[in-house]
Amino acid sequence: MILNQFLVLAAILFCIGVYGVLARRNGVLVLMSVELMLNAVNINFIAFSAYLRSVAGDVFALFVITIAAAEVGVGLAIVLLIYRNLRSPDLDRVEQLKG
Amino acid sequence: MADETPEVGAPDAPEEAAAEAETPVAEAEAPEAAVEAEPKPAEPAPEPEPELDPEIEARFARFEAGLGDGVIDHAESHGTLVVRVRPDAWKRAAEVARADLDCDYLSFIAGMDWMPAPKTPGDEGTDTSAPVQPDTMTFGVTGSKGRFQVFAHAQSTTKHWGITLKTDVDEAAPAVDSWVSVYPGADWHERECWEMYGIDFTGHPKIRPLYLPAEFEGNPLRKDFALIAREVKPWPGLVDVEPMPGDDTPEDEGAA
Amino acid sequence: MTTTETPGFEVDPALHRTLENARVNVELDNGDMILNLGPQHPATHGTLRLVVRLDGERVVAADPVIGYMHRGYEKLSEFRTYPQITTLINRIDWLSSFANEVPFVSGAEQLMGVEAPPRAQWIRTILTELSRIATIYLFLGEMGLQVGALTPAFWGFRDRELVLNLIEGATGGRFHPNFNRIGGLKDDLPWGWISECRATMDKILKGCDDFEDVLVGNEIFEARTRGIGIIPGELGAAYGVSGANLRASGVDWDLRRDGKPYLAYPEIDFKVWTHPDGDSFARYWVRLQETREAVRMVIQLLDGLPAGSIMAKVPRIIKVPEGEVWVEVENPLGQMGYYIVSKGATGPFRVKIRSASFSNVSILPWLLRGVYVPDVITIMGSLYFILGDIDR
Amino acid sequence: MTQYYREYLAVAVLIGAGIAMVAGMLGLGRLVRPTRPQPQKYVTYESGSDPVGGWGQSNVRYYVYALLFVMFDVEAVFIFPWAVRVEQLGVQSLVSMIVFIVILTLGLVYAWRKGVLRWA
Amino acid sequence: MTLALEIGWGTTLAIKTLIVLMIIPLGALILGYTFLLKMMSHMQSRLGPMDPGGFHGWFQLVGDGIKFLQKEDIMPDEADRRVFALAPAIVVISTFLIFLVIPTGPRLVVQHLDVGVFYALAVSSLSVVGVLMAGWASANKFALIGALRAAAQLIAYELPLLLAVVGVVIQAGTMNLNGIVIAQANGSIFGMDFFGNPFILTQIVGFVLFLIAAQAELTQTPFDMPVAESELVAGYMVEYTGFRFLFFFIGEFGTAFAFAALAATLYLGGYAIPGVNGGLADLLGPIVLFVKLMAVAFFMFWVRFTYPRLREDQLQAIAWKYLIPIGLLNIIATAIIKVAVP
Amino acid sequence: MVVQNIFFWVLAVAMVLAAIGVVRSPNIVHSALYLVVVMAGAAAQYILLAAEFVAWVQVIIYIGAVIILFLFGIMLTRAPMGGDTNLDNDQRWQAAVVSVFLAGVLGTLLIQEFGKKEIAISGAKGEQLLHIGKAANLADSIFTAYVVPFEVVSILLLAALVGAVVIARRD
Amino acid sequence: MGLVEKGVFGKKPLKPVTWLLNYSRKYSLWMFQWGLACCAIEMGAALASPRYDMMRLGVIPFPASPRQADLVVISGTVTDKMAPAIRRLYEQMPDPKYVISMGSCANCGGPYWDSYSVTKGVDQIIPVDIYVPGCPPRPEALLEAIVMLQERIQHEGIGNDELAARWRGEYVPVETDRTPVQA
Repeated sequence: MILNQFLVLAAILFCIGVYGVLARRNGVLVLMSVELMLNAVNINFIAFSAYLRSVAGDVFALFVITIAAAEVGVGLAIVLLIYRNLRSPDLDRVEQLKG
Repeated sequence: MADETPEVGAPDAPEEAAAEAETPVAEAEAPEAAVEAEPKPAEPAPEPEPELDPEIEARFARFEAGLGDGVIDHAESHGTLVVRVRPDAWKRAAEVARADLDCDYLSFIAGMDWMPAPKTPGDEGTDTSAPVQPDTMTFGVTGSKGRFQVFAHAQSTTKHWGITLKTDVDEAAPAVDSWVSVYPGADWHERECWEMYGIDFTGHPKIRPLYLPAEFEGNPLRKDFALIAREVKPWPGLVDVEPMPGDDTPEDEGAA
Repeated sequence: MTTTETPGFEVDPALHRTLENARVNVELDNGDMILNLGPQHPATHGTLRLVVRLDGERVVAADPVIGYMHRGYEKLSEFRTYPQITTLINRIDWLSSFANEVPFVSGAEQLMGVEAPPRAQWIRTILTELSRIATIYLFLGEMGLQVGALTPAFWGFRDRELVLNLIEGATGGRFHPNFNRIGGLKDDLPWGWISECRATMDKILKGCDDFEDVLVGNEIFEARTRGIGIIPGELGAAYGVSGANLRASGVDWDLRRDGKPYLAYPEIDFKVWTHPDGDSFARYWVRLQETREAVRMVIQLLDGLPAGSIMAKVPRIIKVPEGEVWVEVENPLGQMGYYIVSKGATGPFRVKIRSASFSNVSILPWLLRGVYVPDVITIMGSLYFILGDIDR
Repeated sequence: MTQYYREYLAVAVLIGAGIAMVAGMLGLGRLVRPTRPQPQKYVTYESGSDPVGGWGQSNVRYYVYALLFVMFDVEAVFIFPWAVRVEQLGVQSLVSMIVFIVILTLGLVYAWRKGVLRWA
Repeated sequence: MTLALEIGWGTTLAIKTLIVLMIIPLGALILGYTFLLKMMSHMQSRLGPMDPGGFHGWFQLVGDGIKFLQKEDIMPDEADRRVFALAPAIVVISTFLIFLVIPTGPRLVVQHLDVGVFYALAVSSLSVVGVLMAGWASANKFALIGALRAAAQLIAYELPLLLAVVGVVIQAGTMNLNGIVIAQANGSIFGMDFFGNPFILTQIVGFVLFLIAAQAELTQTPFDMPVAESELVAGYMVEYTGFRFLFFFIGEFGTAFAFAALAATLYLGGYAIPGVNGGLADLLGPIVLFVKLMAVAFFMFWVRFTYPRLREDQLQAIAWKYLIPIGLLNIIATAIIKVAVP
Repeated sequence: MVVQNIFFWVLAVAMVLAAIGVVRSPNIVHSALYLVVVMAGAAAQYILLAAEFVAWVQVIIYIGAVIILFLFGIMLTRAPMGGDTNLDNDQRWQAAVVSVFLAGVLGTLLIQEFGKKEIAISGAKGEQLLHIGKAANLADSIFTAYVVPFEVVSILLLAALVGAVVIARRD
Repeated sequence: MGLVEKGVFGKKPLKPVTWLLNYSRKYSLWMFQWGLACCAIEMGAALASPRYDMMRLGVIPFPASPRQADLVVISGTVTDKMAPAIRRLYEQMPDPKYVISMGSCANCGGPYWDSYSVTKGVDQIIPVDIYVPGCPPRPEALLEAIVMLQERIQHEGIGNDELAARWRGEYVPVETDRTPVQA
């Protein structure tokens, strides 16, 4: 297996995640796209960890998973708050909250 | 609304005629029973003022003190105080019963149709199993002004007594006041009464069918509501109209 | 869908948790979920339908839809003779058939001025109490099933069978005895019945102890029933809730003791159990005690059973004189009453049947507001209704 | 290393076998079972009543539970490798783990005090 | 591994896979028949199935299986067809995967994974997704409420399960299930080592936690709110017919079998019995494990048929207010003892 | 190493397709389920790279917890059966252009930089790699070199928990 | 696609398979928990009371939803209000499915033969396999009905052609030990 297999896969996933973040309107879906991106990052960590024979990548993948979990928790709570106030999970309508 | 009591109950002439035509048959059915179980003459009006139990009389006095001129008549029937009140005092009667008589418990509210039941029409195979009721309109204890009445029973869980209240309902536009604000439990009883007799209860939160499907037509407990099954297949009816599978009639072969 | 409000009726909200909860805070207002429980649903004991509007797991409003078992008793009674009607009314509250017959027959007797001989009255009392045991015993087990305990329900059926044997032995009918006659009973008790009855009563007492061990003493059962479905006494009475349901709310009222004297009840000694709480647990507890009390009463009745005839002199064809009578008795489920209007014929002119469950269930819209879905089941189980008794 | 891949090949094979079994059983059933469409057979079951709309909704409390779960799941994930090595790593790791647990327990206590764990 | 070496690892794997495929329905069958049908009936002074098959109704559940094969497959119009079809498979496969690591003898195991017990718990948590899928895809309110309850409950009790297991891992110093069994067999308690050290003796708190949490994970009474039939009819399974329903059934009882096996392995010494080593241990291992497993399962089903069920909030409160703090304390105490007492 | 490569490509294709499903599916629940596929695929990739423990952490946290959180969140807000056309905003084309461009840039960079560098998984180097992914090794590393980040993570989790509880709960 | 529809299972070599399929259907009657009236209590007694214990015969009363049921016992009075629900729940059961009409009310209206709200016989709505007379029938009668149904199942063809035929009102002969087909 070559390193680039994993890196390119991660890059593609990351870009799909970027597309999702930009194109999706529903807050939950945006969060899912962010998860895609974080996963791509994790694949990179693990691949480099294997390539470099270093445990640091694995440990940081662990930390990233942890932080992603926290991020989803808070993010979804915010989406729920938006939903509660606007009766819709659409992030585009958050602008209404301004001013 | 005069105080005259209508003499003939049945509104429909044909049905009444059918009823009259039916009478001799019924008479012939149970002549000896009529002789045997006849302790007193068929006096339609019950004695209005028999000697009442003093306790019941006192209870009535308390009630009358509260309701005043709303009371039309009162009587004791087998240990129960029965009071007939004016229709406009119906709701107040409940309030008085609840407040002055401590009747905190609602037993039931029901309707009553004093019209004699029209006999089921028919020819030879007429249903003879149903008991024959008298075909003149008579009213029970404390009487009635017309065909429909609403009566209710409230009780006291502390004093352990009860009172039966009756009121007359106009036949043309049957409606009385709702008791729901006095006894919340009146809700379903009044819905039942509305469904069964078509008597409306003004002030009821939402009156709608209770027992029957929404598409049901008619008011089953009105005396002129005929039971179709009895007309189609009187009792004791033709039990085995359909041939059994084993019968060797050619046209029935193979039909289960 | 509408809920039945209780206009003009104030209850101290601090006293009753259910009322407090009735102010449902809508967490996420994205349209309430409307859920149909029934007509086919394991919790509705047959064919009651409960339309509940849910916010999450909490009931915002509940609307019982009845009538799925409506058979038109009041109309049919106008087309039957008095002895035929006893057959019919057996099936109102199908668990305590014998107890249904008693008030109707005694109403007819009152109108005719006939009185059943003492022995008949005592046997009627015994059989009424036996059907009370048979009815409540099923409840004691079923209640376990409602909160998820499987086994007690089977015990309930098991020991109830013994009581049904007794009823069958005496009347010939296991379920719908149709044993009452106007003026007395069809038959006397069979030989050896009394001793068998005593033996069975011991088993029933033991069964009650088992229920007490398995359910009343169980923490989970208490957690599921204590403070759940509180009926305030006066509100219950205004709704017409009767029987053990009302006594569990602290209303000390039992028609066997407080009503017009009927059967042999004035002559025996019994205690009317009440419980101050008014919650589901109280209803279970009161019924448990009532079963034991019924056993005590049966034993007393067996001890003092008078000798003599079981049938008064009545004409062969029964014609009931003109009149009106209101008879009420304390049935296993509560107050059962008949308002019989006779016009001197072989059948009644009008029979108003006042059945206990009808009124007991009519409080459900009030009771279920603000409770959780699992508590709906507990509350319905603890109210203990029979569909036939609601719908007639 | 080969042994390692074989171990996980077994996992893959088992997943495949599971899928095959499910598919096989359903396929076998398809040979035997009848299909008889009836007008109301495909109506959503709702105790025999007409299904009424407006169903997609649930209680926000579930979300809070799920949130708590995620936090503690993460904790458990760190506890497991530590548990394997606690004997070798000694007191220092023990102390840091206790600090870790206590800090997260503070979160539980906070949620508890906030009444998140109560429904009423 | 003489036999295995002779026929090659590929063949061995195939054989092992087939055995696991058989064990799951078989285990579900055994538990279902012994406990659900017969033990429950006897507890209720009944006999349970007697006629099917002739001898004590042994055929009952086999017949059920064949019957479900013949049942029509109904998918409601409203349902999301793909998700609806996929959900039972996920539940069943998550059950399958648990069996991969359960050792039934020193060499009798599909694979010894280094992460052993962690793996088992991870794959068992997959079934939550299947349950949520089933509940949502059915487009049925009972199913949705049931699924949400089930998911909330499964995740709430997964934590006590994980925490309970940590105690064992600390004591054994490994997550490998075989290593845990060996640690128990070779351990000693208070200097006595003739029957090893089944961790039930030192990890009794963990064992109780594990059993309670397993009971909840299996949605058995008193934690059977999600499938509470007196209110939710059948919970998330309500729209499933025929074999798809049977998959849930197999999943439920198969998981019960797996958890009982896990409990036996983690706390009761697994396949090991004192004084038996080598080839004999491989021979007796499965039987020993089965006996221990049935003992655990008996206990779980005994509770199931006796207790009433808890309400959803009470159930969550028990998990968060009692089980998880106790689990954490148990871990800390175990670790302190482990570090302090060499 | 053919077998590993076959697995890699199968998984990679599945992951990419599923990821596209996540961002394009008209049904939000389907999106979440596609995300499950991506997560599981990533876990399988970790296993290919001998990061055994991280792989199962990925399963237990992502599939067992985060997805559940997502599904709860979806069912709390709205989980319509069938499709919902309103999930996307009107920047789809711009977003597509941006992400394709980004993918091109990243891909070119990676290929130029890393070319065909091999990850050694056989022989002694493989055994070494295997050792790195073990839970015990991770524990050693966390509790010696990374104690501070580890404790910081706990504080972060606490903060997230408190924040989420405050946001999610309405008083 | 089903082999049954093609009549494969009617062939002679497959008799043992057919036998097995019938046998398992016969002894795996999952009964829908659904009681209507008085008879429901007797049905409950037949299921739950140790004296009768219907589970002995392989009748499993677990499913509360029609989707998993094979057998429904219409135990009690069927009212016009209930009739649509009965029809719907019956249709929601997956084939092959069986119906036992228990008690006079379900058979023909029973004591409510003249009522305005009672359906006179559940067979007006759904096809019935076994009628149990009685008001209410004793639990033993229900057990007997189950045994009769099992005999019937053991002797019937696979699939639902027969049920369909019965639904159309045709006479379907099923030969059992005690009910020989009438010529």
